[in-house]
Amino acid sequence: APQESAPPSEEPTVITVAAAASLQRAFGDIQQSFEKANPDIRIEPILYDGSSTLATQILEGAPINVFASADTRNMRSVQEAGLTAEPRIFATNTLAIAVPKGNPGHVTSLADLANATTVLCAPQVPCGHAAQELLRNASVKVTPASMEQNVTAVLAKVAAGEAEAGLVYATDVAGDDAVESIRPDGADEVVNYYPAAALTVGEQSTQEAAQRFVDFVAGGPGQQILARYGFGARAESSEN
Amino acid sequence: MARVPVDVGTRAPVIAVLPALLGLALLVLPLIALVSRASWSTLLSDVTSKQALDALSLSLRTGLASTTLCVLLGVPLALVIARSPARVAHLLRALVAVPLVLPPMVGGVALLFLFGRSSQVGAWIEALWGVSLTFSTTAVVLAQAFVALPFLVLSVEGSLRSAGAGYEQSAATLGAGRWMVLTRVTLPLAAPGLVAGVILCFARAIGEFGATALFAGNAPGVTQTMPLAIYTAFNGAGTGRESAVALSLLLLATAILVLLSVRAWRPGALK
Amino acid sequence: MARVPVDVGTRAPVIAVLPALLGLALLVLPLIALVSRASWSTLLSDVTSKQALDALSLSLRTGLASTTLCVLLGVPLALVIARSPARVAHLLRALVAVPLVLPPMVGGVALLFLFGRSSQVGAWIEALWGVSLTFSTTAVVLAQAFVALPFLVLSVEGSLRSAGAGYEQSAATLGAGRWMVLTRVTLPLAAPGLVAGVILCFARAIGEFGATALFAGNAPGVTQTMPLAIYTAFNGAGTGRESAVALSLLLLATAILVLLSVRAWRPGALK
Amino acid sequence: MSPGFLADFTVQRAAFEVRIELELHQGQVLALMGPSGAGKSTIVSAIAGLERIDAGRISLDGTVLAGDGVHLPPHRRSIGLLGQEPNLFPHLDARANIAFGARAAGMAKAAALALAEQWLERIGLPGMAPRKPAELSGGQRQRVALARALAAGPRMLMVDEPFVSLDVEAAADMRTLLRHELDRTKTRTIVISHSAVDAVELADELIVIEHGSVVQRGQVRHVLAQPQTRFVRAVAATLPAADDPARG
Amino acid sequence: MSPGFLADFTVQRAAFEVRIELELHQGQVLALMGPSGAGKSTIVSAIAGLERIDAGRISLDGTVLAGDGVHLPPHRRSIGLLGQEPNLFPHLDARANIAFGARAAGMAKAAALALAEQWLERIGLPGMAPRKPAELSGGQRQRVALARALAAGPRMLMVDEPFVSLDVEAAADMRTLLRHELDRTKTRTIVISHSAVDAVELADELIVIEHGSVVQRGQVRHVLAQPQTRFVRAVAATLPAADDPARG
Ligand SMILES: Nc1ncnc2c1ncn2[C@@H]1O[C@H](COP(=O)(O)OP(=O)(O)OP(=O)(O)O)[C@@H](O)[C@H]1O
Ligand SMILES: Nc1ncnc2c1ncn2[C@@H]1O[C@H](COP(=O)(O)OP(=O)(O)OP(=O)(O)O)[C@@H](O)[C@H]1O
Ligand SMILES: [Mg+2]
Ligand SMILES: [Mg+2]
Repeated sequence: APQESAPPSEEPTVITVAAAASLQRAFGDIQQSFEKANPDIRIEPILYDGSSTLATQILEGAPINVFASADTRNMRSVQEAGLTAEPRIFATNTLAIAVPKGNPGHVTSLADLANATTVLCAPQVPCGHAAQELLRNASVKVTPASMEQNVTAVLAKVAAGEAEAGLVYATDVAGDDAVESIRPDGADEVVNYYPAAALTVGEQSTQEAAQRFVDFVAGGPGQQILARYGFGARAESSEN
Repeated sequence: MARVPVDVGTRAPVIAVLPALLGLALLVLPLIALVSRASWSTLLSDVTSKQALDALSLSLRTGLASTTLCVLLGVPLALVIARSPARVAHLLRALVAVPLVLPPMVGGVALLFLFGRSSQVGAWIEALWGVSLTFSTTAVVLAQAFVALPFLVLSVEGSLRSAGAGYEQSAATLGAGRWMVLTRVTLPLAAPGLVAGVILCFARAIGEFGATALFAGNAPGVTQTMPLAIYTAFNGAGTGRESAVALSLLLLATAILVLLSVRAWRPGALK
Repeated sequence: MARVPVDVGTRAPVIAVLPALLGLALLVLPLIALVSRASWSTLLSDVTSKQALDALSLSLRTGLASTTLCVLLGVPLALVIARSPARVAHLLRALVAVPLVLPPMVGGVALLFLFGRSSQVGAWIEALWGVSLTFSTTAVVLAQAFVALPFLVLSVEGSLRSAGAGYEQSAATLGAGRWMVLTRVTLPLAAPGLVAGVILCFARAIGEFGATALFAGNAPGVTQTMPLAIYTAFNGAGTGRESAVALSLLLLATAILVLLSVRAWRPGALK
Repeated sequence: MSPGFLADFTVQRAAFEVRIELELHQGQVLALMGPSGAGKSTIVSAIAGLERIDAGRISLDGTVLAGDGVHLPPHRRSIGLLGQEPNLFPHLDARANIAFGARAAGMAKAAALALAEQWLERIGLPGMAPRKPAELSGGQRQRVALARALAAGPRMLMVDEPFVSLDVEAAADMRTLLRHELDRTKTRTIVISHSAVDAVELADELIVIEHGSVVQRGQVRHVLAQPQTRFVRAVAATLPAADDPARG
Repeated sequence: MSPGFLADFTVQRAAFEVRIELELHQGQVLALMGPSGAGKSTIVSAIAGLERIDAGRISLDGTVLAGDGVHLPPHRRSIGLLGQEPNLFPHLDARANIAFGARAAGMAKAAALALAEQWLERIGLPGMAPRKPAELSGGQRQRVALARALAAGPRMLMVDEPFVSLDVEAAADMRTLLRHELDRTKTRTIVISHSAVDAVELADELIVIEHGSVVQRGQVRHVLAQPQTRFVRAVAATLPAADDPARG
């Protein structure tokens, strides 16, 4: 991105970022290093929520400059409304099996999920969609005890020991002391893509600052931080 | 015991009309906005899908069950509070109101902590009945009762307090014991508040989402009530948003029908 | 006007005690379970973090503002309903109760549809005041008022209905106009119901999550109230769950303090 | 001079109908008597505006209060009514109850409360100012209610059994007080009472209602001296032997 | 034979104190008179158990009802009280109001309602069975309340100004009815009234209270014939010239 920063004496350009809840910890670090690298831009604040909540808010005029979604479908609905510049895929995520501490259900592979009390995300929501695909690929048939609407609900049940296993994103289990994670075979084939885009609203300078943030996230420094939190590298894949 | 007048001439002051209209607008306009965004082409198929109808029927059944539970536990609780010494009543009332403040999601976590497998209570229940409450329809009912009970208790307690002590005294001097005073005098006199409390309770129960989602999960046909179905649809992005609106309208229409059919919920139904 | 007795001997029947205890247990035990799972080592830092305190102060401020708004709009609305002909009142009451049924998240979507960029109303407001309501502290207040108003209206309406028509008639024959009857007779007599309604309303407002999240967003210091902060912490997985519990306890403790400090909310405060 | 107050109306309540025609000059006091359930309270409720009339008309000083499609609300009639149930405001103390009417008429708070204190003295209850109605005896409440009605200074006054729950002495005192006030203010008044003594001591004219209709009317002593129905005979019989009440 | 009912107690209410000592044999009727605010209603409230006593003791047929650390709730005393405010249940019709006591005593519904119908006839209100209290006149309500108290068949009865709001004829009828019932059932009774006629016609003994203390007591006619205070003199003066009431 071109470095045409304004004189430092002037007020920094303020941008607002809306990011999927699963990016919360990684984006905390990214914000710091981005602001250090770009003193003329201030991020205030980063809003975290479910991607579809954020998409709805953007469609209704939320004053947001960057949208980082956890799935491509929500990004597309904003894009189709003509509100974004070209999105960039900046991270990937794969699924992991979460089990309670001590693994009481002795789950070691996808096949074990069929016999354990398992919770999945509902097939309508991104993590559920991916879970279905992963299980289909492995030809495992699971009757989930519950199809939660989000990762948080899955993790809460696993952490409380109510479920013996759940399928969530690898990044969700990283750093959670209450659960252990197992990397299932075939996880790499079911990849979730995280797109980010600058929104084409507000002044030109703001839009440019937003684009610089997107580029930062998708570029080297951002990638390093994301990797620390378990995200996969940006794969130049066709989104679907 | 004042005679019911044909017209007391004490209508609401004109000055009340404007804010009243504003208040009504605040409640009704968003609903109209919601209806206006419905996608009529897919509405019918959305609301008649098996999942929608399953969820609606589950909502009505669990709503009814939890309301019944709330009445069975809440009316006695309201009674005990209403008849306690002032300080005790004050404390009890604050305790009862607290779950209101809790975001329902946290309420769900609390229920999970209480009844979950990792808790003593959960272990007892599993030992006694051999089942776990979580992921069951019972859990839905419990979650709804947890969030709805305060509404019932507080509004019933209010009307029990104002329902004339004079009549209860007269009943007692006529030889009526506590049970008869309660059932033949106190409760009938408090009926308007009771009905209002039951309505609030039922409405809150079938609108309940957060606690159910955490504590009971989201299994279609078993624990997926309407609000969970709506939320799941909403999170589905794309067309999901439209079917979420469609499901909401179905819930609203059902609620209006249920509310309008409660004939007892009318002024002067008793007095 | 019956004399307030030292002891009427009409305490609650013994048979009420067991269900009352069960009811209380259903409300209180989950809270205890929540407290017992708190991680005491991090509790202090969690509840004293700038984000937590900002959220708490925002919650209290918006809760107060929305409760005030609800009183200003809701009391007149309750009055108009209480004084309407039976059929009109019945319909109005059902309308007022409907938002109760709506999962708050859908309420938030409805508010967005009403005030958002894509709506006519939103455009007018932007043209008039040059600002958008959405995603501001004002939006938080509106969302809270939307979900809390029905509680206020319905419980106040109930107590207005039962607050003796006889006294209002006497006041009128003494020459008091509608306004004086309202402020000096009707409202004071309905005070217990009013106070209860305000409490329900405030509690519901500061516990509000879904509608706020959608309509107002989750900006720390601007729209991130306690429930949103709790939700955000909770979504953070890992240690987030502990700080979510810590924040919940902070909210609970604050609520208990506020509720206990409402002195007027006592039996016989007026009668 | 016109009579000022004219009423000629019918009130229908389910199967019960009451019909009356009466007029009141400035300063005139009318007694209304009749067996229990005859329709007395219904008549004064209708005149006060607490109840709609079904036919006829009520007017005061040329203004139509009810009838001809008009139904003026009670507070715009300026007709005071001490009802059969005194309905003291339970949340106000005795003094504030008495001051209520004066406050409604726009009197400043301090003045209204001072006035109320005077009334408390006149009804024999000095020092009871801060008592709530629930802290008064039945007779004390009745007296406060009477004072409240008088202190409001209405254009016309109606009292429905104003001396119930009072012992003989207190009843006599209150009768004297009322008589005195009416003489002073020349307020048109309707007194409902079951006591012939009240009628004789207070009223100029007596109307007797039975089953919703007027059965006898005229000068009080004249009516009681020539009773036409069993009821009037029974009432007349209760007067002390010497039917020679000291008036004024 | 023991007197059966014995009371000797004090009730304190803020600055007001009432103290009384009385006993009642089976079938005895006691009249309680006194100026407004003397403490009459307080006494019967305390005996009924609506109010705690501060010292002394109340006992009936050997059972302590109050005092000695005991405070039996009203419904376990079986002492009926028709209070100064009749407090008819507003949600029940006239018949159900009257049937209430019998139902409380365990009578079957149909029988209790049939009994109530009889009572409605006896109080001159046949056909009013389905009326709610709000649809009755003041005097009609008072009669229903009296019937309700009598129909409950208590071991002992107390009536606080039972004939207010009644015209002379109805009052006489109700007095006769009450006298007749008391003669038939031999119920111990306390009658509070401001009317000397009530005392003479109903009671055996008269106690006069002033300012919370007994000032005179004895046979009704004896007390009225030899008044010791101004109040008693005033009461005695209201008796018809021929102080020769037909008893029974
Ligand atoms: N809602 C009603 N439906 C039918 N009849 C009614 C209704 N309300 C009152 N009545 C009848 O109207 C009649 C007149 O009642 P009103 O109160 O005017 O009597 P009153 O002359 O004041 O009697 P009292 O001396 O007992 O107070 C009564 O017979 C009463 O039963
Ligand atoms: N809460 C209270 N505090 C102080 N004094 C009270 C309270 N309640 C009642 N009193 C006083 O107690 C006295 C006795 O009241 P009570 O009702 O027994 O009188 P009563 O003899 O029945 O009079 P009445 O004939 O007017 O009904 C009255 O002077 C009254 O003012
Ligand atoms: Mg009457
Ligand atoms: Mg008394």
